[in-house]
Amino acid sequence: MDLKASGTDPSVGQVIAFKSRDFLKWWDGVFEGVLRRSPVGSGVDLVTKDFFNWATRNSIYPLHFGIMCCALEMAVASAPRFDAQRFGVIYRSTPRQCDVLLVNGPVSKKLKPALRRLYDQMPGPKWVIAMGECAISGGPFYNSYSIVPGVDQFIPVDIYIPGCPARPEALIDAFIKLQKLIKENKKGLLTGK
Amino acid sequence: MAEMWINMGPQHPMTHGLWNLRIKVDGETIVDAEPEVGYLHRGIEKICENRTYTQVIPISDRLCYGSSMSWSHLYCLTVEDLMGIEVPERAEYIRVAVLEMQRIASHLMWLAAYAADLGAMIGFIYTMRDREIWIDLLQALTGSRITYNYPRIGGVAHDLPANWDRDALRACDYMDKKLKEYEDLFDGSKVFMMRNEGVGILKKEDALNLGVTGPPLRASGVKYDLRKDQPYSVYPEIDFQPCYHTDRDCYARYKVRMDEMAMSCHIIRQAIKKMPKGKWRVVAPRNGPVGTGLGRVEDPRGEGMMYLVGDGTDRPYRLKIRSPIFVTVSAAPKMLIGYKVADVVAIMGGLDMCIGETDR
Amino acid sequence: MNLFQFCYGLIHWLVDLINNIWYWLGDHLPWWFGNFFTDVGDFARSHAHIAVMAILLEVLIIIIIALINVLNFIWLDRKFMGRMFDFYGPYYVGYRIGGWLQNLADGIKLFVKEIITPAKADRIGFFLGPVIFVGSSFAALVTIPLGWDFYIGTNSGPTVPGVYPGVPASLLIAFMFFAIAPFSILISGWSSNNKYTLIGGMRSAAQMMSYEIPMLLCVASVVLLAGSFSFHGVVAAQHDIWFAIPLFIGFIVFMVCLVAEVEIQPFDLPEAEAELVEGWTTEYCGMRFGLFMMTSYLRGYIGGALAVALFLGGWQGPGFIPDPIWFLTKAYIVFIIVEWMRWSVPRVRVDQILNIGWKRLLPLAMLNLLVAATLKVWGVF
Amino acid sequence: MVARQKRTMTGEIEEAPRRVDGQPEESVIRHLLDMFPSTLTDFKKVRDGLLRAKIERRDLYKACKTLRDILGFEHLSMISAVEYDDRFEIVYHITSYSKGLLVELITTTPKDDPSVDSISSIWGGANWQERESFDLMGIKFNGHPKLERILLPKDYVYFPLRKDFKGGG
Repeated sequence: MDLKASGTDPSVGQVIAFKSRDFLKWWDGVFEGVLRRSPVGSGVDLVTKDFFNWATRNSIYPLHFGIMCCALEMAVASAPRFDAQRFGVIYRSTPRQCDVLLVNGPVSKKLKPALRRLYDQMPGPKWVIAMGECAISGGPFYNSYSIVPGVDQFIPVDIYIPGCPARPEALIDAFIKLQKLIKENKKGLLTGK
Repeated sequence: MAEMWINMGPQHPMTHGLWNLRIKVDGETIVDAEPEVGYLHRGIEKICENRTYTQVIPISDRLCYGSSMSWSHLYCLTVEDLMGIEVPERAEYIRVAVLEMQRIASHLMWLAAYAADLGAMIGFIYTMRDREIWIDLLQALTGSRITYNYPRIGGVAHDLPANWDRDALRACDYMDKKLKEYEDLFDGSKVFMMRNEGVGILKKEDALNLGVTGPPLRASGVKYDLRKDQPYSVYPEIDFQPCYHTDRDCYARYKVRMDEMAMSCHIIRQAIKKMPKGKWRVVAPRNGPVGTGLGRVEDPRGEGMMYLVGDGTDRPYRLKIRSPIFVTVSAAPKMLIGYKVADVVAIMGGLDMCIGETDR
Repeated sequence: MNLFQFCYGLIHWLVDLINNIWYWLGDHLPWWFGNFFTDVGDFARSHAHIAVMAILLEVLIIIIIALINVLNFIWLDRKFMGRMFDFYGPYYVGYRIGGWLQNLADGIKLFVKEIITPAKADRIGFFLGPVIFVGSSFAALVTIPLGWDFYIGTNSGPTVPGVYPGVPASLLIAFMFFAIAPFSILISGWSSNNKYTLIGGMRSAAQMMSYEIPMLLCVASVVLLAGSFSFHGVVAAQHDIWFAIPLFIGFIVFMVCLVAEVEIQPFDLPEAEAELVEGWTTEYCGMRFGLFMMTSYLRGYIGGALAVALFLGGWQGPGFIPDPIWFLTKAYIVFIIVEWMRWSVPRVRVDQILNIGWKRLLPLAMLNLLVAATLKVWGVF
Repeated sequence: MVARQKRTMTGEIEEAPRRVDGQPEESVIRHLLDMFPSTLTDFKKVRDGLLRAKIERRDLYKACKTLRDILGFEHLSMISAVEYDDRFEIVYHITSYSKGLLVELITTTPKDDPSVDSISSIWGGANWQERESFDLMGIKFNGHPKLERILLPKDYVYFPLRKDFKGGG
């Protein structure tokens, strides 16, 4: 128990919370983890894998986060002409409810910690799309003193969209590519295989 | 509730770009505000020093993603001032038409973001739909949707495509109809007026002192438009009036931009009708002279300025860019203090932030 | 035959089916062993057991209907929004049925997502917020009857004149549970330890305070005219004329208050997307957020159902259409009108919403109550 | 701007009504030269509506105050800092809306002491522009209310627009 380590006088709420966490740990060791590693787990996975994968790839929530020119095209992609909502793409404003971090512009050294934090705040499974030359390699500003040359220097990137700025069609294509990517990397929920 | 600081940004739906607004609130009322920019600083001024004069044009396109044409035009204007180049008249008219199209597209983009900020999603959708028409026209001309790379030092890159002028006139007619529709949609909405009237008042003296330019300045009652008062290009030969408003609030800023869109349609019609035949480009020398050049335009967001120092080589020695929003956003505390948290979106949205040019 | 009788009969039939086994075992096993099975069978056949099971089945049926309706509502909302906005809405997921599966995909995906509790959040409040929100909304749901015979209740026999079937005073219970949700919003907003959620929670509390009163005054006028606290009584009183016609002011005030209570666009200050990132759900992720999302639409459904039951004549309509279908059709129409407003009106400000609540709606609601009292005194109702 | 001048002279353009006296530049020149006879040099009318002058830095604040309070220059357009081999030049572009004039005031500071008086108390719009010049070029503005980095991170140590900074571009 790390109650004493926290240094403060634990309130009743904290005690119950810690106990529930310990209970979960114990439950995992005694029952859930055992089930998960047994044939039951893989059997459940076999049944549900396709279903969960279908849901995951058909409901992509990117983060509403505009950096530079490509942000305009991101907005246009959800407007009537290009209409990314057909594919279930909805922009959410908070990183807690997103699946995809859409980096659409150059990342300056001042922004870098903030962007990394946004990525860390997103719940898994999560993906990153680097949209436009600036996010891929720094684009026309590749050797500037305040630009990180490429977002993949500090965040793993799944899809790259070339273009300066990338067109809305390219963004929609990237979402479809991401769907394919998710489909290829099908994983069970319990066993992770 | 005690006073507390709230960070709005860098990732926040209100910001439309990368900046951070720190506001100190007492309950819901703002008692202090402090904008913070620089998250998109790319060092464009340094980059320009290592490019040749021609190579800077694409970089200057990326200064402002909302209205890139006006910035590359401003850069070309500055270099022409430095080199003393006379631009063919046809090129000037093409530039005027294209600049006004860019202004309409930029204002539509602003209106979309503004409507979405206030919660009227339908405004976002309709304006984005109509913006595509202007983007299509510019795309037919330049082949690109946002960063055009179209003006050249001493003219424009190429002539108008066939039937482009006819399409542009049709687009103007369409836009006139749509502007009436927007007026019904926004001015006719009681809630929209409630959110705008009397919000974010910027007095005339404050606006002048704080260096606010463009539509926010004209909404504060100063009738000053660089196109009219310090004319560049062929604006003197075109009949138009600067749009201004005396209400000084968010509604006035909205109204000024709406009027400007109608006025831009008017200018495009004239420019296309008056456009002479002839050359559209003269060849500029590779090396610039020693000296300074100054360019000054009425950007959709305010007064855009460039100060260029040439040292006789083929590269600019120093290019200083004056961004309208960089100065305007420093006046934000003056407008924000005393209003509610929900008014932040109306006030800051009414300034039409474009971080690309702010941070450079 | 009402829903309880149907469930009772179903459970009875099932029990009889299974009791064959128990009694067979009781007959064929030795007495010291077989009597136990006979007792089990007897208990299963008892009225108490079957009635409890029937009520549980009723609740299950109502909740399943509500969940299907929620899925329909989300789909309808997005599709209708898409048509208003010149695009298709959800299209490719469930292509054959007009993109209906999109919501299902969203829900399942949120189920699969990781659940994060922020390190500095108050864990108990953070956990209890969604629980109270969802629980109270479902509790409000189950009191609303979908038809004269379609409700949760036990009185299966012939009713006494003046006593209506269903939960006694179901109207009061429904509004009581309906009003609990803002407290859970306040709890979750405070315990998320985030300034946006805190402001969202505070706004929600203020909004609830100012809109609960005019809404309940309108309900009071309806109750005054109907002379009953039961949904059945209110709907029965509208046999000749819908209450929306004599109490027109009250209907308008009620609809506005309803929109504010379920936090839909012009009054969705607690989750105002532009200024407070996602409002009070900012720190919630995964299925907790999914539950919030689903329940907010569920509250839209409850709101539509309340409006229909109180003002629009409930399930009364042409006789050849079953009651629940007629009721749901009206609820859908109310919901679509609310959505229409949602997508075309900007959001009001927090001081303006309080102004509207206290200075406009409250006097109007009082006036409406006066109208109702006058009608009652004149003996019109 | 040869082209533009030619056109304004030959075309049938109406002059803006506020420019009827024809010589607003002259009055500004005269007034400023009277006020600062020794420190204001190289006065020149570059073209219609654009004046250029050099001023020593000790008189900069006073000159700006004169420009705003007496001559009616309401708007500070731009502050640019330029680095030369032997000096820093700080260029102030000051606009008068009522006269339709733009004045280019150039102040020179030595290389080892890049500091001038802050004019942010005269024009509030100068506040951020001076901070930007400090941030990118390292010019110190005496009396500035909050002179710290604005575009670059707070812990940055270089002044990137100086010519001895080879860090990029």
